Amino acid sequence: MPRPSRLHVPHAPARPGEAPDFSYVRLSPAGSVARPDVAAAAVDIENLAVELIRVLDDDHRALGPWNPHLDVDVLQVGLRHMLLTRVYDDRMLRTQRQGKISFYMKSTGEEAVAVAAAMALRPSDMLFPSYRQQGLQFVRGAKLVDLMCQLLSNTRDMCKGRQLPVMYHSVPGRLFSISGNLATQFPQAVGWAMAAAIKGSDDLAATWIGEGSSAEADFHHALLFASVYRAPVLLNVVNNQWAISTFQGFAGGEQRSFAARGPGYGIPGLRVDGNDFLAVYAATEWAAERARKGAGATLIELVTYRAAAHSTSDDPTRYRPKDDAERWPLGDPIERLKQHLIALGEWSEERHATLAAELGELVGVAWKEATNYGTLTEGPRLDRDLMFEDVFKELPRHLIEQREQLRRERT
Amino acid sequence: MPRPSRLHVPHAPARPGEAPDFSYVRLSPAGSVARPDVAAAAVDIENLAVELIRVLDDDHRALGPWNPHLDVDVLQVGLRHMLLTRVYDDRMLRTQRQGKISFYMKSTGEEAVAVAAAMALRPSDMLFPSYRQQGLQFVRGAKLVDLMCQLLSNTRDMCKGRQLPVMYHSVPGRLFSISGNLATQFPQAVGWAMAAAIKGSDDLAATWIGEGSSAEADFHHALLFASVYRAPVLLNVVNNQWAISTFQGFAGGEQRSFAARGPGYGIPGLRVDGNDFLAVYAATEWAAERARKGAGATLIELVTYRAAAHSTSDDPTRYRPKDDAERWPLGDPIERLKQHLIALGEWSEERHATLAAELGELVGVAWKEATNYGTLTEGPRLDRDLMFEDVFKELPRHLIEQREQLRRERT
Amino acid sequence: MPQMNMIQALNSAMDITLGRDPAVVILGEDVGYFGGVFRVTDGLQRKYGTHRVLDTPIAEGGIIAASIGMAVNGLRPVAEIQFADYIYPGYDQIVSELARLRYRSASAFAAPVTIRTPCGGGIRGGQTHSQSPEALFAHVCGIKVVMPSNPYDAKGLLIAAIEDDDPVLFLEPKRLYNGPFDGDPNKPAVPWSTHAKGEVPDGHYTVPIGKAAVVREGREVTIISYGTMLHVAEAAARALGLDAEIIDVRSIVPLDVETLVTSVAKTGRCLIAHEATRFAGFGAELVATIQERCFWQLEAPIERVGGWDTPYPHAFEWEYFPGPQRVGAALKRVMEAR
Amino acid sequence: MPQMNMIQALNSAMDITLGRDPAVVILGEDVGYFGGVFRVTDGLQRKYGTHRVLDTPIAEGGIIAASIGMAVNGLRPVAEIQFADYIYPGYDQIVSELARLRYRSASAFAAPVTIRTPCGGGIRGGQTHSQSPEALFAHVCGIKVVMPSNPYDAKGLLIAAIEDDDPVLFLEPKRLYNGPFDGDPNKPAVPWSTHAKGEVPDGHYTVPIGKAAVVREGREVTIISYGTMLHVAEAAARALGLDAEIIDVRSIVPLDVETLVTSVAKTGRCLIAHEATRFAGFGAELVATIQERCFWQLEAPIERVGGWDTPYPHAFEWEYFPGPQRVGAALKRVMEAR
Ligand SMILES: Cc1ncc(C[n+]2csc(CCOP(=O)(O)OP(=O)(O)O)c2C)c(N)n1
Ligand SMILES: Cc1ncc(C[n+]2csc(CCOP(=O)(O)OP(=O)(O)O)c2C)c(N)n1
Ligand SMILES: [Mg+2]
Ligand SMILES: [Mg+2]
Repeated sequence: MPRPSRLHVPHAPARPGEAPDFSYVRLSPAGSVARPDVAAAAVDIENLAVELIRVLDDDHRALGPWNPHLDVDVLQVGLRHMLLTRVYDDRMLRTQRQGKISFYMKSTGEEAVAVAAAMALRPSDMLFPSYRQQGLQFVRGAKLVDLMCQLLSNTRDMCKGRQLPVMYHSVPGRLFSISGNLATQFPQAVGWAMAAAIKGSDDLAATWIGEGSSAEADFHHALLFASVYRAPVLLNVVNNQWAISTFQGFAGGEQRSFAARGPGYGIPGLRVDGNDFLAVYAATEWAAERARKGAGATLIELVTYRAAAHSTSDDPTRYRPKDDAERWPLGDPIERLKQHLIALGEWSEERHATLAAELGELVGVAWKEATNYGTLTEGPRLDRDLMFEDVFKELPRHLIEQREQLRRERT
Repeated sequence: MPRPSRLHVPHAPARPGEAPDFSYVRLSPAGSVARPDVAAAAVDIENLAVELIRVLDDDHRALGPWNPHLDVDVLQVGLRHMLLTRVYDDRMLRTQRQGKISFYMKSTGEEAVAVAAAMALRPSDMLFPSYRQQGLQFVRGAKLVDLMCQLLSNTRDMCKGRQLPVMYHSVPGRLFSISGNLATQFPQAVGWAMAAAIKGSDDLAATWIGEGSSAEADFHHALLFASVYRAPVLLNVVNNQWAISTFQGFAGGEQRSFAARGPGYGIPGLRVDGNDFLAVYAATEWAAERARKGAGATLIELVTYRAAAHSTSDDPTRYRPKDDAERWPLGDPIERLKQHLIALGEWSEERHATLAAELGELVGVAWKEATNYGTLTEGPRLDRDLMFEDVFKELPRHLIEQREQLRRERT
Repeated sequence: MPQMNMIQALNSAMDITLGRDPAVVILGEDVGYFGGVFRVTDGLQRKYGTHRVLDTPIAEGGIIAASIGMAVNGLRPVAEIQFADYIYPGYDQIVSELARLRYRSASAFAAPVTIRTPCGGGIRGGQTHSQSPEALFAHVCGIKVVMPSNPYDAKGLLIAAIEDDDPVLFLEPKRLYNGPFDGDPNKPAVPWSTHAKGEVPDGHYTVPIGKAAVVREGREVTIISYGTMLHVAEAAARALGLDAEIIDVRSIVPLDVETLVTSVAKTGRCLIAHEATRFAGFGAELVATIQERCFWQLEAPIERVGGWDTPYPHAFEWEYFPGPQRVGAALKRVMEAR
Repeated sequence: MPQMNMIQALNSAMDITLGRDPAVVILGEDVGYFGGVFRVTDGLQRKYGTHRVLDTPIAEGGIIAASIGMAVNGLRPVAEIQFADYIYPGYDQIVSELARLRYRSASAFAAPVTIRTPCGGGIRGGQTHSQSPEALFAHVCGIKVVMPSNPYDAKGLLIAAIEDDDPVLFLEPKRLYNGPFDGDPNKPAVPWSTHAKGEVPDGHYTVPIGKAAVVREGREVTIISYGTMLHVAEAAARALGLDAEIIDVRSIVPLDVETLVTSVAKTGRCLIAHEATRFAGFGAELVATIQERCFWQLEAPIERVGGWDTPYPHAFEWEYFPGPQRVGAALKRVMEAR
């Protein structure tokens, strides 16, 4: 008789029909984690990869050494960007359900991860996102219409119809082209940062990866090259607990935090409350200062929760409890910043509702405009000749011939 | 004017013409490192990745909790295997210089890494070596003639002429086929160990990689899969300071030890004096017991020095001081075990010389026999039809046709 | 006989091999609890447990490497790569290790790993969910490569692949998962239940690797294709009223040269169609082989139809896809040439 | 004019571009202090410093990825992969990223990276130091692929590659590093100083990517080849006393179809030779293209010569290598067929 398997197989804490269980998430009280000097040696601050950097407490106060002490107007801008992200996500999901776009991916519950980080960086810093940081786009001044035209693959699509929805880019916004291949951007960002260092510039690169994607080889290459050359780069792991249906335990999160990978390479790892706008801002600021000082890279794990489906092709009720998101112990990033501002006396439910309505209006108007430039099914379409461009800088002869062949095909 | 580069570029401690400098090697006194329970949690024993596990001290005594307390005859067997490895290496290098074989790679200075580890494991454990652990072959009972026939690509070559010299394998010896592609064996060993666990067997896998090769993606995959499934596997990084001309700093060794990568994945990392037979034995034994208990993998860094050239294609005097090897602070593994046995009163210079002569004789006799089966240039040659076999289990039609074509070509 | 779509047929193949041979294990991203993003492994973990149907980290290179190690230790891993477009992180382990292990060790070691992966376009997947990379593996010695075009072959070939002692790359044309497809995206979807090859035995059977299928006999022209394009080419020939001999390659490596050559020697005309990018695609090998062996019988240049030499663009899916118009035009050329 | 072997010519190309353009950086395993295992980057670190000629970790995937990032930030990285056999860990970054970045971003971003790597056999390197993987890149849209056959072209093409705004895979036939090679390993080595193309200008010049070279004009048969095999095929034709037109492809992507077709249309006979494994090799594309365009002029089947469909075995190097006998036999076949 065969002996029973001794393999250890991680399992999700709760599956459909079971009660959500977040006892596995290690929390630290807000304000409790020390903030070391930005030039501290990685070995001396390994605790930061275990504890959880938090600023906002349950009473909506900002506490402790990581409090970035931001001006109220900065907080309000942050709130606005996060709310816009959410309104945009919700609306774009609906357009997908209506068959107007082919596919969509929301970032619901993770808005602080992108917005706070982008606000803590300089406009000249280069960002290498994954597909779930649309908040970066708004901070970097993207126009709603431009983003929507990308989703629509229409005549104004910045990608000329080549990419799936949400795979944006922006040259003036210094946002690198998003790839459908997971993790590839991580070591590219390190290369960019190496070049910045070679050029003697103060710019740094920041990049984001999902916790699931951190299993890819690229993650290792990024940490290694960043370590060897002390590249000025911020390596962000967005631990939203899920990779499609796969729990983070399968990415190695069961044994140690993702931040804990850093110290093994001599890179500090910060474990940060990703739903705490102030904590994300502060951690990013710390790491950016460290990088600009020449002390090299930081690995930042943002502990958050993917509150929505993976994408419009996904149905999370098949693999996790329906009410999982509501029970997430770190709450909702927008709600938390909102309450903090209210506690400061600088915001109110009314102002919030007004802002939400205003943003909804903005999104609606932009959508109207965007659809004028064509949708998947209607209206003006991109010139199909464009299909052959940009394979190379100049059109080689065989692609000219194929373009001609296609023209003949369709006439 | 362009600003000066801010890139950090590691540099070797000493180059040709400079005095060797090993001040960067962190040492611990023999016997000074605590030996935790094999079931200890990885987080509680992170010190083992920083300190250096050593048993033999400068006076050739075995000290401290890691002393494996081996019987004298075991020590003598170990010494014999190590000495055989060295004699074999020296002799095979000469045959290459004489043009009898096309290529060779010595393991001089690293004999303990292979021999002690293999002796601490069970014969049913599966080994996935790199090209520089020939000591494993001897412990696992390989015949000299068989190894030599592989080097010669002759009519008795176990690889039927397909592989470069030193890329051995052994089914009865449970030694996996060595690959010319660096690092690939590392995650394969983890897969083997996963299968052992699935089958409920007590066997484990052990694998070796150079510190330079640990930069490859496979290293990360191995650690990750080993962590997620708690696979019974020993992951050995042989840090011999050099990867051809490249100093270990370029593999990330400047910031942290290679053992330190383990804890980030929840895997204990042991930093071990690789030239100390007893320390290597003890560390392997500890990790094997841990794995068999179901507590998962261990990452073991063997701190050693590549005393010879990278391969017969290499000339190390072009990139490091001529006398580097002699100044290596951890000495020579054979000399140290020999002196330990002498200190125990169980060995002498005379017995050593006799043994060396005996082994030289053995190697000489085996070489004579092996060359009877053909060399690169002379004597019986492998049937060229063999070239087409083993691409697939059965010869497909197109390869039958190509075999026929070759037969016509040469007649 | 039961009706199955291709997803069900593949699922049945794995169910049967898991049931018959305790050495079979399934692994891949989302294949376990969830049953795969295309539901191909649905229910298997529930039936065979978490230790035989394993979710994995998102690391295609690690998945292939672990599969090799498992196979060396006596298991028969069936690894899923979620999309063929994501197989490249595992390319080194496939090309340098999986395909050459038997050779380099003179059969002392071998790794009977099956790699399943959905390929091809037509589902609005854009440049990273639509690729057909068969040519990038056909050139590699030591791994078999197959692609079924219907549920019956899918099940029989997958069982054959899992039972094969050599590694097999098993490409699943995802556009065909739920039904055959004639290349016109505007027509309503057709289910496999309407197709003869949607009848699939419940039990164990194999379709041999290395044998092409003559799907239709004919005298005027030989059409050689595989996967989704087989159906498109069939429809195009029908629309032109040609008496075409239609061959489903099925097995790319090893290639059943004899069946191809016998047919072209008979018809004297040949069209080759695949969805992959044309330049240096597998069609080139088919053309080269046939012109070598049928040169004197050929009455017209062999026509080769494929995707354009560009990535697969999201907005121009149907302009990129070698649909009935492109195939039809090429068929006309090959028939008219003289 | 100075005499250079191919190593010196390549070194000179990098020296010149490093000197002219501060954006050029060299990176790779052992390329810095040591100057590369084949000495191709010898002296460059000493001249340009450790920040422009960088040793790297042994991680081909990381090297390519870092190069992409550097290029996006305005540098022009020239990455060395120590052997073409070791390029596969970087395959995903090349295929999915480097080759498609410009396309997916509609030219908003591009990465002008040059990847140099020695390829081919004939130096007793066995299965892991002998491969010719050009076909595995030719099928990928968005990266140029070139292979020089002599020092003059090597330098001119490498400068062109580094200055090109598209990524270029630059394959260096290592058997030719020190001299031309007619395929007979028993003859004494011949240095480049005896060859006209061993004369290499000291300064800056380019050989355009995308242009084949007619190395010899002739009327009886067209021989199409590249890299090491060009010299072997030339020797074989000479030995048979054929008036062959010999074409050095040089640029695999983009391919100079016109030069090939013009020649075959003239001669009516064609032989294609490369060192890579034959099945689904780049030769197949050459055959397919030529039969499509020259069908009516062809007087015999196009012959295709390559390595066998096996890995490159250490002990059978010269049985594997498509040497003068294999090429000669094929030449006879193509001349005798009628
Ligand atoms: C190389 C590669 N493998 C697989 C996929 C398919 N895939 C797309 S998203 C995803 C899950 C990613 O999870 P995570 O990294 O945690 O990011 P999240 O979606 O949670 O933001 C997978 C497996 C892919 N896009 N690329
Ligand atoms: C994938 C791959 N890349 C590059 C090489 C070339 N190469 C062979 S050995 C070597 C150095 C390896 O150094 P290390 O891992 O430290 O092992 P050591 O030789 O010191 O034992 C290199 C770069 C290779 N064989 N495989
Ligand atoms: Mg996630
Ligand atoms: Mg080393």
